[in-house]
Amino acid sequence: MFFWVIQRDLLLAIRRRSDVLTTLFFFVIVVSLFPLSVGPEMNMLRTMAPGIVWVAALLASMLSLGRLFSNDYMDGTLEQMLLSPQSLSVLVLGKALAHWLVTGVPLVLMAPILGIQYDLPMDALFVLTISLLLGTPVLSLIGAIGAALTLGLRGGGVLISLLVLPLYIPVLIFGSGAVEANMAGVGHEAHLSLLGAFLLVSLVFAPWAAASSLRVSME
Amino acid sequence: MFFWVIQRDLLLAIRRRSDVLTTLFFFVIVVSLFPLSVGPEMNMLRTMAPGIVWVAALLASMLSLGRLFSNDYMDGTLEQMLLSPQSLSVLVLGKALAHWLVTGVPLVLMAPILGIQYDLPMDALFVLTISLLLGTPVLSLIGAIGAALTLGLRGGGVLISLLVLPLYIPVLIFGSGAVEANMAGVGHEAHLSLLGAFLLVSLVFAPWAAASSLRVSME
Amino acid sequence: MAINWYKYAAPASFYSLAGKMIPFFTIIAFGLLVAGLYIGFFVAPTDFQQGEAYRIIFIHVPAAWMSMFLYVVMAFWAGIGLAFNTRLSSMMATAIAPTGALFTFLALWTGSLWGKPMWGTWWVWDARLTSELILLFLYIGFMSLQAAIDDPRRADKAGAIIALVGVINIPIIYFSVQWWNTLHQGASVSVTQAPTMASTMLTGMMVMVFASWMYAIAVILKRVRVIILERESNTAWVAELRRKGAF
Amino acid sequence: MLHGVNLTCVRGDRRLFKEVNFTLEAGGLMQVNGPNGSGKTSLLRILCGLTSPALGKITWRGETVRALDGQYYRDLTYIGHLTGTKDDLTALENLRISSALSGVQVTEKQARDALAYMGLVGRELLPAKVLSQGQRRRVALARLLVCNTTLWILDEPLAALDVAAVKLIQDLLEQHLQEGGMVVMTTHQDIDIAAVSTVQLQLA
Amino acid sequence: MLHGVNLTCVRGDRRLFKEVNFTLEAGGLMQVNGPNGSGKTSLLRILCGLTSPALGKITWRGETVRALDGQYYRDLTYIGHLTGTKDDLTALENLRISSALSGVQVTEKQARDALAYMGLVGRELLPAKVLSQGQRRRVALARLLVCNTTLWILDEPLAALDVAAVKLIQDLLEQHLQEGGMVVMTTHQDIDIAAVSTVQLQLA
Amino acid sequence: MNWSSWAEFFAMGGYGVYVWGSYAVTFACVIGEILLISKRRRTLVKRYGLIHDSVTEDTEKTSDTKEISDGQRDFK
Ligand code: HEM
Ligand SMILES: Nc1ncnc2c1ncn2[C@@H]1O[C@H](COP(=O)(O)OP(=O)(O)OP(=O)(O)O)[C@@H](O)[C@H]1O
Ligand SMILES: Nc1ncnc2c1ncn2[C@@H]1O[C@H](COP(=O)(O)OP(=O)(O)OP(=O)(O)O)[C@@H](O)[C@H]1O
Ligand SMILES: [Mg+2]
Ligand SMILES: [Mg+2]
Repeated sequence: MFFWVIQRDLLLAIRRRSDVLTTLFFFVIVVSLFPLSVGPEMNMLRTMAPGIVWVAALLASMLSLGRLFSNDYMDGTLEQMLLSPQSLSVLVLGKALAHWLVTGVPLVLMAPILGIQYDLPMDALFVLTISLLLGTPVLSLIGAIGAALTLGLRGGGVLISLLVLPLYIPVLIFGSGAVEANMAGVGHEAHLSLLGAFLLVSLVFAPWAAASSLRVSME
Repeated sequence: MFFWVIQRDLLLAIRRRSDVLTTLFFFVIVVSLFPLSVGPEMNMLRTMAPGIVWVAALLASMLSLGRLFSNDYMDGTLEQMLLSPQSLSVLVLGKALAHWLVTGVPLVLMAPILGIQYDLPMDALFVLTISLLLGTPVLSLIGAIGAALTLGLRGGGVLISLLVLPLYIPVLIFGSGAVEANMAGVGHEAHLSLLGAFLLVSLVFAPWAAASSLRVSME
Repeated sequence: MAINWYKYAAPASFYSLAGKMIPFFTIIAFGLLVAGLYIGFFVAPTDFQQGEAYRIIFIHVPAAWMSMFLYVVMAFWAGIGLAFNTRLSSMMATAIAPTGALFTFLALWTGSLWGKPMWGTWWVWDARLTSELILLFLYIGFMSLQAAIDDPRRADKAGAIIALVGVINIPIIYFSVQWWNTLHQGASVSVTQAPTMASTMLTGMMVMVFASWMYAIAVILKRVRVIILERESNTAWVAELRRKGAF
Repeated sequence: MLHGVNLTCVRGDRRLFKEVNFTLEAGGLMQVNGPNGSGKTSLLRILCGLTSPALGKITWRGETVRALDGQYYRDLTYIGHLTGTKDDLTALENLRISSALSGVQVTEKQARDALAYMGLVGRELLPAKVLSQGQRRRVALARLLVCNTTLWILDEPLAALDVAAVKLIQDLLEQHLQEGGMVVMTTHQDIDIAAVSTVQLQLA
Repeated sequence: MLHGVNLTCVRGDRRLFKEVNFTLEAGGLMQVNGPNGSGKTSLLRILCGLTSPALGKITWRGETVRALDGQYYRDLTYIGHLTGTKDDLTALENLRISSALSGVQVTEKQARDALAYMGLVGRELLPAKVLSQGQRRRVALARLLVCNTTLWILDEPLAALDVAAVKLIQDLLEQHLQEGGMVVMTTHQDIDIAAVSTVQLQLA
Repeated sequence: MNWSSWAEFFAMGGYGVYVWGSYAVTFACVIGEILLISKRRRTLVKRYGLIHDSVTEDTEKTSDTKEISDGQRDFK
C-alpha cells in the first residue's frame, strides 16, 4: 500500500519530468541570484554561502509543497484515499517520502556543485551535503502538515509558507549552522545530531498530524 | 472593460484578503530568514540588505504569479475572455495591474520596515522604496508573460520561475544596485532612470506578448 | 425542533456569564493601569544607567510576557476543542489569537523603541528578539489559516492542529535561536538589564503585568461573545435574544 | 449564417471526423450527436475558434471566423463543460462579472431576475463553492438570459440539471430560436426542442 | 445492513434535510432523488463518513460507521462528482492505481478487460487528459468491475455517459444487486434498475 | 516626585520620543482593539435587527423546492 503510493507518485513525477527539473532549477537560480544582487566579493560570498544554499533549499522544497496534495484533492483521489481501508498516516508518509525523493534528493546532489561556485572548501561541501541529506526530509514531513491544512484554500500556496516557515527555522539554523561551525573549525557533530533528532521526531509525529489535518480539510 | 477586469480581480482579492496578506508575510519571512541562516553580524547584514530585500520581493511577486491566470483557466473564465469582443491585451494589462496592486504595492510599503531590521540608513531606505516602486510593476508585467506561457502545465508554478527569473535579473541588478550605489555614495539616479525605462518598455510590450502567449496556451 | 439542546447549552450560558464578567475585569484592569502608571512615572526613580528611557519597561515586559503566555493558553483551548469537540473552547482560542498577536507586536514595538536609545539600533538579531518575531509569525499563521477557512468547524480544527504543532516547536525554536546566536558571538549587544532593579520599579512592573492580564481577559471575553453570536446565529437561544433585543 | 465547410478534426493519431459540412440559418438548431469520444466537444471548440481544425473552415455571415475575431465574438455565447464559475464569488457577482467580460453590462436587478428565473432565489449571495453541482450550472446558464447574442454554442448544457431545470432550458432555447437566434448543442439526454429548422449532425 | 437513523444535515445556515431514516438490505437499491441542491451529494458524503451529519448516525452491519473506519471502507466503493482520474496517467494506470489505493491489486489483464467492457478498447494507453468527458467517467466507473466490495455509493454515475454506456452501467448494477450487493445512487435521468428491493428516498 | 515641571515630564530626560512613542502606540492599539470588537458586534446586531421579522422563517428554512417553483416566474 505504502509502496503503491510511492510508486504512483514517482510515476506521476516521471510522467511530469519538468516538475523535478524545475524545482532543481529554481534552487540553482535562487542561489545564483545572490552574487548578482549582493555583489561579487568572494570573502563575503563564502561566509554567506551556507546560509544562502540552505535558504534556497528551503524555499525550493516549500514551493513544491503546494502540489503535494492539491492535485489529488482537485481530482477526487484524496477522497478515495480517505475511504481506503489503509491507515491514512501511512499513505501520508508515503506521499511525503515520494515528495522528498522527487524534490529533496536532487537538491542534495546539486548542492556541492553550487557550493563550489561560492568557493567553499572540500570539508564544508561535505558537511553541507550531509546536513541537507538530514534536513530536507524534515522539510518534506513538516511541509506535509502545512499542505494538508491549507488544502483547497485559495491562495494556499502562500499560506503554506506562512504556516510552515516558522517551523522550518530550527532546521535552517542547525543546517546552515553545521556548515558554518565546520568552516569556523568548531565542530559540526552537535548540529548534525540535532538534525538527526529532528528527523526522527518528525518521522514519528508529522504523518499523524498531517493525516488528521487531511481529515479536517476534507470535511 | 479594462476597469471591469481590475475591479473583478480586486474584488476577488478582497474576498480572499488572506492572499494579499500572505504574499506580504512571505516577503517578510524570507527577509527575516537570512539573518537566521547567515548569522547576526550587523555589518555584514547591512551590506547584504538591498540584495536580500530585492530577491525576496522578486520571489514573493513571482510566487503569486501562479494565481494570475490559473484560476481563470481552470474554471473556464479564460476561455470566455478569449471569446470576448474586447482586445485581449487590454484584459491582460488589467489583470497585471490588479496583480501589482494586490502584491506589489504592499511589498513597497513594507520594505522600509524590513530595511530598518537590517539597520539601513534613512537615505538608503528611501532609495530602496523608490526602486521597488519602479521595479515591482515590471515584475508583474513580465510575470504575466511567464504565467500565460505556463498555463495549464503541471508544475507550472516552478516552471514560471524558470522562464521569468532570467528576465527579472536586470530589474534585480538595477534595483539593488540603486540602493548599494546610494550607500556607497556613488549616486543612484542612473539606476533609477533605467528602472523607469524598463517600466515603460514592459508597459508597452508585455501585455501584447502575454496575450499572444495566452492564445497559444489555450489552443 | 430537533436541535440538540445539550450542545447549545454551553455557549448560551457562557454568553451571559461572560457578559456579567466583562465589566468586572474592565474595572480592575483600569484601576491597575492607573496605579501602575502612577508608580511607573511618579514613584519609581530615574535609572542611573538608562535614564528615563527605562520607563518603557512598564509596558515592554508585560507585553512580552503576555505574548508568550497567551500563546500557550490559546494552544491549550484549541487542543481541548480538538480533543473533546467542545466548540466553546475552540472559540476561546480564536478569540485569544488577535490579542496575543497584539501583545507580541507591542513587545516588538516597545523593544525597538527602547533599543534605539540603548543600543543605538532599532533591531539586532538577538536570540530573544528573534524568537519573539517568530512568535508573531506563528500567531499570524494561526489567524490567517482560520481566516482562510469559511467553515467554522473546519477552521477550529485546522487552527488547533497548527497551534499545537507550534507549541511543540516553541521550545525548539527558542533553544535553537539561543544556540545560533551565542555560537556566533557576532553582535556585542544583548538585552541588558539594570543590575539591581529598584523595588518600586519592580512593583510598578508587576502592577502593569496584572493590568495586562485583566485587560486581556476582558477583551477576550468581549471578543468571544461576538464570535458566539456570529456562529450560533441560527440557534433557538440567539433567536430568543433577538426577539427580546437583549444581546 | 453559420457554415462549416469540409471540417476535419485530428486529435493525436486519430481522425475524429472528416468533411463535416453544415449550414445553420436564423432560427436554426443544430444538435451534435454521437457516442462518447466521437468529437462533439472538439467540434464545438472549433466552431468557437478555440482550436483550429485540421482542414476546412467556418464562416459567419459569409466571412471566415478567424478574420472576424471580435466581430464574431460579439454574436457568440459559448458554455462548455467548464462553466467559468468562480468559487469565491457569489452567484450574483459571478453572473454580473461574466456578462461584463463578454461585453454586456447587467444591472443588479436584471441579474437577480435572471437568477430567479433559474430557480436560485435565496442563493444569490452564496459563494459559488457551496452551491450544488446543478446550482453551479444554473448560474452559468443564467448568462443566456442576459446576453443578447445570436449564436449559442452549448456543450451538454443539461448535465447535472434536474427535471425542472431541463424544462426551463428547453423553454429558453425554444424562445431564442423563435426570435431568430441560433443554437448549436450537444446532449446525451432525450430532449425535443421546437425550432424553425433542425440539423441533426451525427458524428461517428 | 446499512441503516441511517435520524440523519440531519445542516450546510451554512440552511437545514438541507432532517430525520432521514432508511434501511438497506443485501440486494437493495436506494435511489436518492430530489431537485438540484436538495442535499443528495451531501447525504452521500455523509454515508461515506466524509462529512459528519449534524445529528443522527449511520450503522453498517450493526456498528456505527465512525467506529468501524477501515472495516467499513473495505466494503465500500464511492464514486462522486469528481472521479479521481489523473490527467497524466493512462487509462490503464489510472484504473490499476486507484484500485490499489482502495486495497485491490489488479493484474494488467483484469484491468484491460474492465476497460474493454467499458468500451475503451484502444484508449487504454492514452493519458486521461486527452480523453473526452464521457470516456473519463468510463475509466472511473471501470473500478466497479474490479473491486469486490458490497456497498456502492454512486453520485450521478450517468452524467456525461452516452446511451450505450448507460445501458452498460444499468446491467452492471443489476448484476451486482443480484449477487447480493447494495447500491446507493443519485441521478437526474430516468433509469429503471431491477433490484431485490428498492428504496426511493425523496429529499425535499 | 521625579518631575519639577510638565515640560520635563514630557521630555523624559531626552528620551521623550521613545517613551511616549511606546506608550502612544500601546494605547492606540488597545483602544483600536476595543473599537474593532465593538464595531464587529454592532454590525452583527444590526444584521440581526434587519432579519428580526423573519426569525421563524429563517430557522425553519429547510430546502429550496418551494423557492424553485417560486422562481419560475416569467422572465423575458
Ligand atoms: C525589539 C526588541 C525587543 C524584543 C522583541 C524584546 C523581547 C523581550 C521578551 C520576549 C522578553 C521576555 C523574556 C523573558 O521573560 O524571558 C523581554 C524582557 C525584557 N526586555 Fe526586551 N525585547 C526587546 C528589546 C529590549 C530592550 C532594548 C531592552 C532594554 C535595553 C529590553 C529589556 C528587557 C527587560 C529588562 C526585560 C525583562 C527581563 C526579565 O524579565 O528577565 N528589551 N523582552
Ligand atoms: N492525443 C490523442 N491521441 C489519440 N486520441 C485522442 C488524443 N486526443 C484526443 N483524442 C480523442 O479525441 C476524442 C475527443 O473527443 P471529444 O472530447 O470531442 O468527445 P465528445 O464527443 O465531446 O465526447 P463526450 O460525449 O464524452 O463528451 C476522444 O475520443 C479522445 O480519445
Ligand atoms: N454555507 C452554506 N450556506 C447556505 N447554503 C449552503 C451552504 N453550503 C451549502 N449550501 C446548500 O447546500 C446544498 C448542497 O446541496 P448538494 O450538493 O448536496 O445538492 P445535490 O442534491 O447533490 O444537488 P445536485 O443535484 O445539484 O448535485 C445546496 O443547496 C447549497 O446551496
Ligand atoms: Mg464532450
Ligand atoms: Mg450533487
